[in-house]
Amino acid sequence: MSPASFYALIGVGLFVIGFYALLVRRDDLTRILSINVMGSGVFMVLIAAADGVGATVDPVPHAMVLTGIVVAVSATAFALALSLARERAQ
Amino acid sequence: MTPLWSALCVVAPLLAAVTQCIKPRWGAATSIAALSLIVLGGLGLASALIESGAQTIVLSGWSPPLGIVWRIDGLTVTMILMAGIVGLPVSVYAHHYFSSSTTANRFFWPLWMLLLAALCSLFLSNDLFNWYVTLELLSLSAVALVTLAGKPAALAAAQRYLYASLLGSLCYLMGVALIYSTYGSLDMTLLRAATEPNTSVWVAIGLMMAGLLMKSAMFPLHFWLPSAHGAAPAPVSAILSALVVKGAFYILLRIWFDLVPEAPPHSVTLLLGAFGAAAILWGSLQALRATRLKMLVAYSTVAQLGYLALFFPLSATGELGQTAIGGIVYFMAAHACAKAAMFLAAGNLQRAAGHDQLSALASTAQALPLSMFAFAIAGVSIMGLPPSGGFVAKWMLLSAAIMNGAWLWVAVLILGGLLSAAYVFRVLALSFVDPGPPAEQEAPKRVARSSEWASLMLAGMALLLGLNAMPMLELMSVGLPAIRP
Amino acid sequence: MTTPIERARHVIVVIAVLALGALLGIAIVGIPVGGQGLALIAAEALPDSGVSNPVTAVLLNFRAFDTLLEIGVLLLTLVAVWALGLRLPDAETLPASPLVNTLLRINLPLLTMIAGYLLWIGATAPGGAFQAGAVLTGVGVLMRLNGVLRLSRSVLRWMAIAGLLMFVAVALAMLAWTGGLLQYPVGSAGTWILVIETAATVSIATILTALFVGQEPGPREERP
Amino acid sequence: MIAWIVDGFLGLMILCLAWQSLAGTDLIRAVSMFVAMGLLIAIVWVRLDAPDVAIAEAAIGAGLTGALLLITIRRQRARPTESSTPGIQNDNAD
Repeated sequence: MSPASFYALIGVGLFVIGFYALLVRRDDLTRILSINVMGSGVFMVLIAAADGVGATVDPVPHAMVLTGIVVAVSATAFALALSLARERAQ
Repeated sequence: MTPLWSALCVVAPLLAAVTQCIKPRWGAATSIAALSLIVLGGLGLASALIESGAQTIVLSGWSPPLGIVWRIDGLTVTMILMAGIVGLPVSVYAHHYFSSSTTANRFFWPLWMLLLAALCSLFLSNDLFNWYVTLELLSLSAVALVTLAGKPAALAAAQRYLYASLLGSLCYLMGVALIYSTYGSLDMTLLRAATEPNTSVWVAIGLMMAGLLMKSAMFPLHFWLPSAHGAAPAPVSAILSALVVKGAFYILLRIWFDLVPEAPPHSVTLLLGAFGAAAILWGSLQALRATRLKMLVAYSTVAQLGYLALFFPLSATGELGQTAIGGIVYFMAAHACAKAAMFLAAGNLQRAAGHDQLSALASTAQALPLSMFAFAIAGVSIMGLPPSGGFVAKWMLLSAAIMNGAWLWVAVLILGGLLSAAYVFRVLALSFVDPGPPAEQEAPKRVARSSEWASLMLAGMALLLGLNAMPMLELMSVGLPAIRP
Repeated sequence: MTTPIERARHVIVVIAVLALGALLGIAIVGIPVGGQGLALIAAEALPDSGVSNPVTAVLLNFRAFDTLLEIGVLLLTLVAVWALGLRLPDAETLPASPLVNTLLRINLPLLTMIAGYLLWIGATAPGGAFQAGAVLTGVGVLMRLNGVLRLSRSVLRWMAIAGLLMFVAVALAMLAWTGGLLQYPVGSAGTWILVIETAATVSIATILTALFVGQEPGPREERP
Repeated sequence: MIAWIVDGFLGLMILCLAWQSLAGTDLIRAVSMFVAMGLLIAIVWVRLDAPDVAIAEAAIGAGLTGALLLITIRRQRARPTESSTPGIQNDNAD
């Protein structure tokens, strides 16, 4: 096993932990955290895919993950503001 | 000209959104201008399509696998035209609907334009990762639009919608990561030639489809839809039910055509079909039980989306598959017009009465004959009666099922039609019951004429789709992908 | 206490999650090793991309349309958060102390310089608009916490849309010039990329800082 | 061999921190664990030859997301005192 596939499996682990927490936890902040953990898992699988065996590294997954990180922080900011708004509306 | 027409569909709403951030007052005008440009672009693409067939447009000058291309075929153009044509009356409607609230009026337009840009990019794109970005843009703007209602119930529904949506996106992205790890490409045309049946590919397709089924609210992953579509402001409900769920389903179709490496196991198509049947029955029953008009229409969406799932078992065989595809695409277009009309009409009733409790709407319904008329015509299409777009679509699905000898699906289709007739008549009956002594009821508030005409226009379009089926079907079938043997 | 039904549900969830994990694990292990992805193709195209950092080349040239939409996602988030109309306490600042002030006075220019450097170096080495924008966001957040950040409403709006507007404008200009959406003319790709990135950096930093602040500045701050 | 020990340690630490951040009820602690996980992930990105992503992860994925989470917790807690202050109402202005 190469380090890349080891980290890909760690990525799967993160995805699964996040998924589990999203299903069983009820409070907003933990759910938002678990979505972020799931995202990190996917990113790890992608970056692992880029680090194959060759001498050159594949930049396309890196760009995809950069995009993904920005999308994730946007979604997180919105989700947090929404949970705050909902709490106050009650 | 094709690059210009297609660029127009994406650039026009983006520029409108940017303008609206600076000049909120120009919201309605710039939106209607952008939508007109999208319709123009769609028509331009349609004529290019009829002249020279399906085409691809290379973005940034780099062809796949490195770059991204737009693929323009009958399916793309139909969907873009659907978005533009449904969007126009909805915008006219929204202009009046939101005019009383400064916050909603300021933020509705840029959110709606960004949603539209996401939708058009999604329909044009042919790239797995680009679809992920469009999906996120689409869902985040859809959720934000739901929050414009401002009530606690709407915020709670929006939150549920957001979590479901993000979970769906992440499942989809995990599938994309697996596909990219295996084949080193994101372009659907290249992947169509490359994918082979193996475990990684099946797991990846399974994840992507699960995520997309969640986003398109396919039973049993529909749990977020009724509350979100029911609690949103009426024009937003129309946008969500008519367009947003179709976005995710469009990608699902593309994956089914291009990524699935061989005819999928019978059990899978049967399971998806069973979900569809369950959605039709359960959604219709909930619509029959609903106490609020908008919830009734929202549950009707759950039921109608079930028909989309019937596509999977019906398209399983070659020649008939083409009939099923045509039927499904037609169904999406007809449902978009009819459902948007219904939500707008329901919004008119809600506005006039100040609530949407079905039990107390009779006098309002009788004061708004135009809206009720629009609801009735849209209902004809939802029920699948001639002469309407819904009829053509269901007829095609039905004939595919009959020729297949799939009597189970025939029964589901017919039963679904009867059930939808039942819940549509629940609403239409409001026009005929005795509203009770007038003294006990508040006089209905006035509703803008243009709002009533907007819903009637959409309903008329659903009808028109039934009268002009042949040219539409011809346009749709240009470059329609074949199902794998 | 948990009811039997809840416990049964929990068991089902655990089984489902473990099954998902196992399937994903099998899928990962089943991926054939030795795949190069697009490494070689990207390396071959790099000299014509206008930059020498391959990641920047992918983000702003090969797959620039992704990035355009991503800037759209950022702008959308800002509009969405403002639309929620949160009313937050005004005084979310750190306690003013000479120490904090000195810290800020020394570090703010430094951070801004780092951001500029990251933006510039992004063409050739790790860095670029997103990293620079993130560092500038740090500047914005620190200034906000210190209570010194006051921007007029209209300036803020222009800064927020600059990135998307520039991206779309360049895309259209390229369509007119080369006939391809976002297709830069041979030779000047590097310049166009830097133009887009500069505007994008401003927008990214503005939007992320504004997301941290969480509410639209009131009209009172319009004339500071 | 040493590389494997480092990899194994990093990977397991990341999983451990993820679990810790999602399992507890103390929100501040959860966020701290999450930020720590983000920083370790940034190290992994460097290890997997992705320095661009590492910078972004440390600054945005860990830093900014952490700051957003913490300020939200603070705003949630500030609520009771704030609603008692006249002038600042919690209603959603339309």
